[in-house]
Amino acid sequence: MSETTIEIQDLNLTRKDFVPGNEVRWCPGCGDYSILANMQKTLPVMGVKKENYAFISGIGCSSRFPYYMDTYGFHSIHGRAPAIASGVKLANPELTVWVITGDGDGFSIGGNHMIHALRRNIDMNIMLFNNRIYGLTKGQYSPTSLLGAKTKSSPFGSIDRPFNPSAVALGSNATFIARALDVDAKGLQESIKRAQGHKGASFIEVYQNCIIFNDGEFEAVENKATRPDNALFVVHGEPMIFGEENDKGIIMKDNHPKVVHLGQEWSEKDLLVHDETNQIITNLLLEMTFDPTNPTPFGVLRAVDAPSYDEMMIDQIEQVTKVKGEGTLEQLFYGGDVWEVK
Amino acid sequence: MSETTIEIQDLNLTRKDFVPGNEVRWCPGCGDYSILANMQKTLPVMGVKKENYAFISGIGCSSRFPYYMDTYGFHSIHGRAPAIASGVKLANPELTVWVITGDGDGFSIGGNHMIHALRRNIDMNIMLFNNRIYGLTKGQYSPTSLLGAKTKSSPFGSIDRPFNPSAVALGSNATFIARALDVDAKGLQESIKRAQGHKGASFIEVYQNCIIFNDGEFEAVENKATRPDNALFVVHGEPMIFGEENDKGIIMKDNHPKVVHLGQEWSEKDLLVHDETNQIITNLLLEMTFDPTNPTPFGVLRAVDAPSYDEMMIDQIEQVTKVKGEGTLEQLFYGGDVWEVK
Amino acid sequence: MAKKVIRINEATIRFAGDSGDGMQLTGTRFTEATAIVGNDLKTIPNYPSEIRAPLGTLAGVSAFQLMFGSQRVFTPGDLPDTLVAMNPAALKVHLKDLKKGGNILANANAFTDKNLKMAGWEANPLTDGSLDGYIVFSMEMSKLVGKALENSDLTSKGIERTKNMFALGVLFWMYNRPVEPTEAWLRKKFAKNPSIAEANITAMKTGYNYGQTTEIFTTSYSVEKADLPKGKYRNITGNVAVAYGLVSAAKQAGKELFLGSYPITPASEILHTLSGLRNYGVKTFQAEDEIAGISSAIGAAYAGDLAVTTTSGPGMALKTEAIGLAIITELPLVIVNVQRGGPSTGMPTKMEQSDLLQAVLGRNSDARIPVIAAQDPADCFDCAFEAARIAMKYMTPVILLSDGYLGQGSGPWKIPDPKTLPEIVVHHPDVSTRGEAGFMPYTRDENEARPWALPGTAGLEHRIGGLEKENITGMVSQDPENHQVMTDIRARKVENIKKDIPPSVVHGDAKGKVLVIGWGSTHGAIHVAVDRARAKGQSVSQLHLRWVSPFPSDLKAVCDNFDEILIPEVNSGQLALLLKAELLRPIHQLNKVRGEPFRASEIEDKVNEILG
Amino acid sequence: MAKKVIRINEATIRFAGDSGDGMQLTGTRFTEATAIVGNDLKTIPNYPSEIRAPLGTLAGVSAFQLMFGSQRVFTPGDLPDTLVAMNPAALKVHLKDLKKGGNILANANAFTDKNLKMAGWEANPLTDGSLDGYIVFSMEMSKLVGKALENSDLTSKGIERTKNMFALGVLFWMYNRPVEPTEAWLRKKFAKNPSIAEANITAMKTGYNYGQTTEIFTTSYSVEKADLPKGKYRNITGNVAVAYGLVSAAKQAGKELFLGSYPITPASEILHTLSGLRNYGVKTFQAEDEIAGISSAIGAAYAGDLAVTTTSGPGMALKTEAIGLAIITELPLVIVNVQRGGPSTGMPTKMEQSDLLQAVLGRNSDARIPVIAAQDPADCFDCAFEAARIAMKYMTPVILLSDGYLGQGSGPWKIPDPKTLPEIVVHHPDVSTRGEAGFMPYTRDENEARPWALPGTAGLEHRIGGLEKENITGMVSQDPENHQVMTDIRARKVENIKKDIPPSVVHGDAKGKVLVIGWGSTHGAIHVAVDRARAKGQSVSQLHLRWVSPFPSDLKAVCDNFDEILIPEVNSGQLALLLKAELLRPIHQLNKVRGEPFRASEIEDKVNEILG
Ligand SMILES: Cc1ncc(C[n+]2csc(CCOP(=O)(O)OP(=O)(O)O)c2C)c(N)n1
Ligand SMILES: Cc1ncc(C[n+]2csc(CCOP(=O)(O)OP(=O)(O)O)c2C)c(N)n1
Ligand code: SF4
Ligand code: SF4
Ligand SMILES: [Mg+2]
Ligand SMILES: [Mg+2]
Repeated sequence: MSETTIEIQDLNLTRKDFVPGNEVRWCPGCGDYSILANMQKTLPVMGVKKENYAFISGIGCSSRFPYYMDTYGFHSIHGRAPAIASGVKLANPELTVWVITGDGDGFSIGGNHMIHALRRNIDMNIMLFNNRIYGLTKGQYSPTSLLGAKTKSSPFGSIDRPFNPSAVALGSNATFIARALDVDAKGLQESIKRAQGHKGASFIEVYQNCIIFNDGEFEAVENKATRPDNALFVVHGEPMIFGEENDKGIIMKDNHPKVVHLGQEWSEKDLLVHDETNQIITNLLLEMTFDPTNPTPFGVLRAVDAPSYDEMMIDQIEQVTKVKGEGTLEQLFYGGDVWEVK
Repeated sequence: MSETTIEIQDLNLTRKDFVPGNEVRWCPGCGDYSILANMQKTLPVMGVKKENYAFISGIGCSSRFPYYMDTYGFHSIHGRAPAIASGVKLANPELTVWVITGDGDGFSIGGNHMIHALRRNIDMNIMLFNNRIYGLTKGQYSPTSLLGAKTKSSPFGSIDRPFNPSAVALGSNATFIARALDVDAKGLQESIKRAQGHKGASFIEVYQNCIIFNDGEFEAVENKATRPDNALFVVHGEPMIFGEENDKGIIMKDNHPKVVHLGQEWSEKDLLVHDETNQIITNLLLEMTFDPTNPTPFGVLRAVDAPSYDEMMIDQIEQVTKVKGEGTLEQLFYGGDVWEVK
Repeated sequence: MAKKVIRINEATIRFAGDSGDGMQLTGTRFTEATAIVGNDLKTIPNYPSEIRAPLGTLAGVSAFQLMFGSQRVFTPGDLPDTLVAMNPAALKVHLKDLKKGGNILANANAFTDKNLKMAGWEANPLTDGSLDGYIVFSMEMSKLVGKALENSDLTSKGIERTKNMFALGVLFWMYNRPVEPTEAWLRKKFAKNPSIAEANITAMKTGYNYGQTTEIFTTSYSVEKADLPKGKYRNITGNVAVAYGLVSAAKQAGKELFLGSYPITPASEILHTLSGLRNYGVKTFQAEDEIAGISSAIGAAYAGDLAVTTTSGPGMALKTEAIGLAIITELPLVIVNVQRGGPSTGMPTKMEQSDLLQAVLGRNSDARIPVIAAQDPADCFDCAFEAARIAMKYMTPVILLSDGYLGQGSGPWKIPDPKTLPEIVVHHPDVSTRGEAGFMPYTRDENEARPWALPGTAGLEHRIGGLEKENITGMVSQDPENHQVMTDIRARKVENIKKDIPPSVVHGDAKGKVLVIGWGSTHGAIHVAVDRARAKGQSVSQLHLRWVSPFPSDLKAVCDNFDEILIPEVNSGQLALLLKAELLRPIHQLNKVRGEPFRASEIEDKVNEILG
Repeated sequence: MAKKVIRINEATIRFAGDSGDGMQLTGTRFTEATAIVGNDLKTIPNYPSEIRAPLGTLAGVSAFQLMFGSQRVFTPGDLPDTLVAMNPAALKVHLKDLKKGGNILANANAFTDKNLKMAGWEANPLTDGSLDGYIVFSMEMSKLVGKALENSDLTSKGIERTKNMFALGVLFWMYNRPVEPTEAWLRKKFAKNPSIAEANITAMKTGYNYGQTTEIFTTSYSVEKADLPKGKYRNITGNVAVAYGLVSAAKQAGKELFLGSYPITPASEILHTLSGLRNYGVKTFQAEDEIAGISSAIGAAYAGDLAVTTTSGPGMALKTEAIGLAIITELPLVIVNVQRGGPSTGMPTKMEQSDLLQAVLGRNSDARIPVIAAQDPADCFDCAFEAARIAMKYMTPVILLSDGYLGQGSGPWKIPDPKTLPEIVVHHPDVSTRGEAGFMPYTRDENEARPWALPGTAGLEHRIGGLEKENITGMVSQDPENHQVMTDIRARKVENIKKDIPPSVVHGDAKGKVLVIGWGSTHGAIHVAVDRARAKGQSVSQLHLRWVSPFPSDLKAVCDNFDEILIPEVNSGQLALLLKAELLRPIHQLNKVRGEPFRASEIEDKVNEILG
C-alpha cells in the first residue's frame, strides 16, 4: 500500500470554486450528478490549486464532465483521453490530471490507450463511469454490458462476453485500482482522495446508473436495503466482512473466494485480510465481481508503489543533462563532420 | 480444463502440404523459423483440411508468417488481424482461423483488438511472437521490452513499464492462455494442438529470439543448460516441479508463489498443483514471469470452457429464425404501414 | 356552425416541444396518416443536442417537420405554415421560422411564469400581443386531457403525457386526416397496457373533437392525393432504407450480409435495423471501434459475405487506413458514411455534406474508390443496392454517402417488387481455374476485376495483403514497373464503372443559361428551386450527380450546353473544387455550413443573382 | 607508369552489395570524404526490403548512390558512372541502370557458381563477355584483404568483412578523395576494439594502393570544389534535418519540444534522433499507435509544449480524426509525414509523393490545414522550423510533407548560425486578460489566432473540445450562424498564412513557353531538367511550391506568364488536380508511380514533347 502521508495545504477552496456557471445537461436522475458533486466536494480539500487541475475526457455522457468543473478541461475525441492526458502530464508535470471516461469511451474504442496508460504508470487519475451502456448514442450495449442484455443494437440479447474493467486494469499492470458506487458518497470521496494521492496511474471504476437506457443495472448494490448483503467494502489490513449484520465474510477455499457465515464454524480471524499490494488478493476480489454467490467488492482493490513514467522522464532528462551538459544548438549543428567553404 | 477429446480424422496431409514455393525471408538464425517449422509439422495431424485454414496477420517480421504457409492467408495492416479474423470466422465458421502477431502488432497498436477478441471468445487461435522488440522497423522498444532496454528509440534506456501479455489476456477474460518457447518444439506443438482444439479464442505467447535487434533476451530459458532451472513447464493436475534434477517446486506462501527445494523440508505433495481452470493459479503463474526469484512458467496456463461468440451468433440466428421464420424481402418491405396508389 | 374546408396543394407543419413531450412520435403518426391519405411528403426530425437537457429549456427542444402535398414533394419544406409549440421554449426556438400569417397551436398550460422565464420570454407571448400577425390557437391542452381522462387509471403524470395526442388530434381535424391508423397503432403498441392505449386514443379524439366543435377553429384544409406512380408505398427513413437495400442486395447475390459497425450519430439506426434481422441471416458485429468495424467487414468480405461497414464523419476518418487495405486487396465492401457537421465532433446531430472530398480523395497514396450519393430517403435503398452490386461486380470497396438529413428524415418509398429486383451474379472460382503454375489471384476479367476466391475452396490457397502485389500472380512485389501497372489498374477499375452509369438526365431543358449541379441531399431543394425559376420563365436546369466518383462520361457534354454552372452545397465548395478541376471553367458556388439543409428560396435567390 | 588524372564536373557512383556487405556505411564514408573535399552532393540509399533476405539473393541487395560535382548538385544522380558490385546479385539488379561505358568494380571472389546461380546469371558475366561495353575492374577483394590481414587477430570472417573498405579505398584513389577522415572515423568508432579499426584501415589503404599501383587502373578523376556559398557545412539526411529544425524552433520559441510518435518506415529516424536529445529538454513519447502519438502531442500542445507528431502514409491515415480535433481546438502542432509508396502498406521502403491530397483535403468536414513541403534534405531543416513557427503564430496544426527520398537521402547542409535564426515570439495570456464575463478562449488577434492559455495559469480556467464552440466565448454552441462564422474563420486562418509566404521565385525567365511546377522532392530533378533545357535554348522555367496549402498569392500571376504548364509528380496527378481547380487551365502532367524519383531526363523528354 502506498503509505505516503499526503501533506495537504489549505488553499481556502470550497466546492463553489469548482462549479462553473453553465447548466449541467445530464438527464434528471442520472448517476453522473452524484459523481460530479462528490468530485466538487473532494477537490477543495486536496491542497492542489484550482488552476493546476486539468480534466480530460473523451466522448459520451460521462465525458461531458469537464464542462461542469470550473477547472481546465478538454472534452476531446472518443476514446483518446488517456493519450491526450499523457501529453498534458508530460508537458507540464505540475498539473494534477484527471481522465473522465465511460465504459464505451474507455473500454470500447479507447481500450488500448487505457491499458497503455495504466501500464506506463503515467501520473494521472482515470475515472471510469461504468453504466454498462452507451448513453450518449442512445442505448447500445457496451463491452461491459452483460451477456443477454437487450439493447438497441442487441434486440435479441447481447452475445458479447463483458470485460470486468478492474480486471483489465490489473492485467495491464496497473498500480492503483479502486471501485466505487455513484450513490455512495463516502466511498467515492475516499477513492478520489486515494487515487489523487497515488503516484502513477490510478484507476477508479464507478458503477453508475443510467436511468434512461439501463436503469436498475446495479440495483442490488444501489438499493440501500440490499446493499449490505451484496456489497463488500474492503479496507487494507482488515478482514473481509459484510452483511446487514456484519455477519458474513470471505475465505479462500480451493483457490476460490467463498462466503462464510460468522458464528459457529467461522470467526473473523478465519477470514481473508485485504492486502492492497497482493495481486492474488486483488485477483480474488475481481473474480467475485460477476459471481452471484459472492458480494461485489468496492474500495481500493490494489495499490502498489512503482516509479511513474513522468518521474522517470524527468530523471532521465536530468541524468543525461548532467552527463552531457545542457544541449545548445551549436553543439547540435556541429555534431557531425563539418567542413568549411571559404 | 477443456477435456474435449478431439476426434482427429486422418487426411493424409504432410508437412510438405503446408510449405509454399516461395522463399522464407527472415534473418538467418531468427526464432521465427522454428515456430514456422513446428506449425507446419503440427497442422497435418490436426484433422483439418488444408483449405480450411486461414492465417491472418498484421505487420511485422512475425506477421510475414502467412506468406510461408501454403494455406489461405491474409497479411493485413498493423494491429488489425484479430478484427479481420473476427469477420473471417463469422462469415465462414467452418474455417480454422489463426492469427499471427508480434508484440508490437498485437500489443502496441493492436492491443484493443486483441483484448476484445479474447473477451468475446470468438473461435480463433492467436499466436503472439514476443521478441520484446520491433523487428521489422529495425529495433525500437516494444510494450513488452523491459525497463531500461536500450534500443533505437530509447538510447538512454526505456522508461516504459512492460506488459506481461499473458496477464493482459487473463485480465481480458480469455478462456485459453498458453506460453511456449521458439526453440522448444515439444512445447510449441503441444500449445498449437491444445489451442486449435480449444473452442473460443486461444492465446499462445511464444518467446522468440530476434537475433538481430534483441539477441539473447530469453537466454536464461533458451539455453538448454540453464533452462531447467529457469523454466517451469506446467501440466494440468500435476505438481509444479522444475530444476535440472527435478528438485525444485512452487508453493503458495502469503499469497505469493515461492520456490522450495524438495528433499528435507518439502516434498512433492506440498507443492501447488497446476489447475488450468483456476484463475488464482493462473494469476500466480503470471506473477512469476518477471520475478527473478521464480522460474518462468510455460505450458497451458489457463483453459476454461465458455460459449464462443460465433457459436452464439449461429444459435441466435437459428433461434430467431425458428420463432419468426426465415425472412423474405416481401416481409421486410411490407413491415411498416403500407398504402397503395392506384 | 359549418366550418370552411380550403383545398390547398401543400402544407408544412412543425411539431416542437420539450424532449419529453414526444414530438418525434407525434410527427411520425401525422406522417403515417398523411401517407395513407396518399399525399407525397418528406419529413425531418431535429434534435438539438445528444443529451436530454433540463425540462423546459431552449436546449431541450425537440422538433419534427414534414411537408406534404398533392404534387410531388421534394423537401420537408422550408418555413412551416403551422407550428405546434408545446411550451414556451419550443415557441422561442421555432417562431422565427414560421411563415408570416402562419398558425401557432400552443399548449397554454405550459406557459407558466417559470417556463416563460426559462425560455427567455419577458411576458407571455400568447397574451401580450407579440404574436400579432400570426393565427394563434392557444389551448389548455393539459387541462383538457386531464378532464377527458379523469376517470382513467393513469397517474396524473401519465395523463399529462397524452397531451401530444391531443395536439395530434387537433391537427388531424385541421388537415382532414384519418384518426383510425393511429388508433390501431396505439392499440398494438400498448397491447400489454390497454389503459395507456385507450387514454391516448381518448386524448387524440378529444383533440379532434375540439377542433371540430370549438369556435376557435373556423377553417380546415384538405390536401388531395398526390399523383404518385402507381404501387404500394410506405414511409421510410434513409437509414432504414440503406439497411433494406443492403439486405436486398445480399439476397439477390445469394450472399449472407455482414455488418461490422460501431455506433455513431446519425448512422446508428442502420446498425439497429440490421441487428433486428437475424432471421434474414444478417450478422451484425458491433465492433470495439470503427477500425475494427471495417476490419471485420474486410475479413468477412475475404471469407465471402456481402460485407458492409457504416459510420459518420469521425468514424470515417478512423477507417481511412483500412479503406486503403480494401482497395489494394481488391475486395468488395460497402462503406456507408451518414455525414454530419464537423470538423471533429462538431455538430453531431446536424446535417452537412462536407465529407465529399474525404470520400473521393482522402487517403494516403493514389487510392481511388467509387463514391455514390443518395438524394432522398427512398433513394437510399437504391443507392445501397447499387453500391453493393458495383462492389461485387468490380471487386472494389464502394463508398455510399448519405447524411443526417436523409438518414433520419423520411419520405414515401414505392415498395419494389422483390421479384423484379436485379439479380446480382457473383462468381467464385474453384479448383478448375488453377493452372500449371498454381492459382493466380490477381488475374483480371473484362472489368479488370480479380477473382473472388473463397477460403475453404480446395486448391486455391493463396495469400493476399497490404503490400503491393504482382499483377496476375499476387506475389509480393516491389518492382517499379509492376507498381505502375497496379496503380493504373486500380485507377482504371474506378473509371470502368462509368459503363454502369446511365446517361445523365437533365431536369429542365438540355440547353440553357444556368445549370444547377448538385449531389446528395440537396436534390430536393434544387429541384424545387429550379421548378420555381422555370415557372418564372428563367432558363435554368438541374443536373443531379448520383456517382461523384467517377463522374458520368457525358458530364462535360451536358455542361457545355449551359452558360453558367451553379453548385449549391452544404459545405464550403467541395464538389465545386472537383468540377473546376474536371471542367476547367468557372463555377458559381452557393455554400452554406450551418448544420441545416438549403431552403429552395436560397437557391432561387442565387439563380436570380446569376441571371442578373 | 604515370596515371592520367581527368578533371570532370560531376560523377555518380552507386555502391551495391548484399545487405551484410556494409554498403550504406561505405557510401556514407565516401560521401563524408567528398563533402570535405568541397563538392556539392546528394545521396540516396536504396534498401529493397525491410527484412534481411537470404545472403546472395536479389532480394537481399542493398545499395547507396551519390552524385557529387564541382557545380551545384540537385539530385543523387540518375544513371551511375561507376557501379561497385560486391556480388553477382548486386550486379544483376543494378547493371541495367549503369551508363553505357561506365565503370564496374566487382569483387571477383564473390562470383562463385552458387552466387551466380542464386542471382540468375547463367555464366560468370565478369568473364563471358556480357559486360562488353563497360569498363570492368574485376578484383579479388576477398583474397586481397585476406592477404593484407593475414597477421591480424581477426577471424577469417572478420577479415572478409573488411572488403567493403578495400572497395572504398579503390574509389578514394579513383576519385582522388582523402583517406584520413575515414581513418579517423574508424579509430573513433572502434575505439574499444583497435584491431578492428586497424584491419579496416589496412583494407582501405590496400585498396587505395591497389588503385595507385596495379596496372588495371590507368585513370583517376578529379572533381573540383563546388562554388558553394561560404560557410560551414555538414552532410545531413532529411530526417535528421527535420529533427534539428524542430529542436531549433523550440529553442527559439523558448519552449520544450514534445514528440508523440509511433515508429514507421521511413520516418523513424526523426524519433530516433530526437530520443537521443534528452539533454536538449526533448521529450519523446513512443506511443502505442499513431492515434496516441498525435493525441499525446495535442495534449502537450494544450499544456504548452511545442508539440510534434511524425509518421508516414498509413500512420497519417490513422491520425485523420485527431487532426480534426487539433483544427477545431486551434492548437499549434506540427505533423510530419515522410511519405512512402502505397496504397496501404504498399511499398514501405520506396518513395512516392502521393499523400498530397490527403494532407490538403483528406478529412471529414471542411477542415483546412496549412501544408508545407520540403524540397531537399537540407531544406527539411528550414521547413520544419517554418512549420513550427507558423503553427504557433496562427494557432493551427501544420502538416510538413517530406518523403523517403528526402528523409533517408542526404546532402550538404549549410549550418546556420544559431544566433541568426529568427526568434519565435509566443504569448501566453495571464489573468489580466480575463474580462468581466470571464476568460474568452476564442478571442482573435490580428491573424485570427486565439490565445494560447496554459493550464496552470490562475484565473483562466476554461474548457475546449471537439464540439463546435462559440466564437469568442468558447462555449459549446450548435447555433447555425456561429457554425458558419467558425467554419469561415478556420478557412481564413489558412488563407492568412499567404501573408507569410514570400513572392514566388521563378527559376529561369519570368515569362516564357513552359513553366514546370513542382513541389517536394521533385525539385532537384526539375531544376536539372530546366537548366538542361535552357542550355539547349528552350523557353522553360521552374516554379517550386513550398507551401501547397495555401498557395502563394501570386500563383496565378506567375502562371499567366507562360503558355504551358507542366507538373511532374511521383503520383497520379495530385498537385495537377489542385492547380486545375485553382487556375482553370489545362495542365500537362508527367506522372510516375514506380517507387522511384524522377530522372531529369524524363522531365526533359516531356518538355521536348510539349515544345513539339
Ligand atoms: C469516433 C467516434 N465514434 C463514435 C462516436 C459516437 N459515440 C459517442 S459517445 C459513444 C459511446 C459512449 O458510451 P460511454 O463511453 O459508455 O458513455 P456514456 O454515454 O454511457 O456515459 C459513442 C459510440 C463518436 N463520437 N466518435
Ligand atoms: C499503421 C502502421 N504503423 C506503423 C507501421 C510500422 N511497423 C511495421 S511492423 C511494426 C512493429 C513490428 O513489431 P512486432 O509486431 O513486434 O513484430 P516483429 O517485427 O518484432 O516480429 C511497426 C511499428 C506500420 N506498418 N503501419
Ligand atoms: S443517457 Fe443515461 S448516462 Fe446519459 S445523461 Fe441520461 S441517464 Fe445519464
Ligand atoms: S529482425 Fe529479428 S525478428 Fe525480424 S526476421 Fe530478423 S531476427 Fe527475426
Ligand atoms: Mg456508458
Ligand atoms: Mg516484436
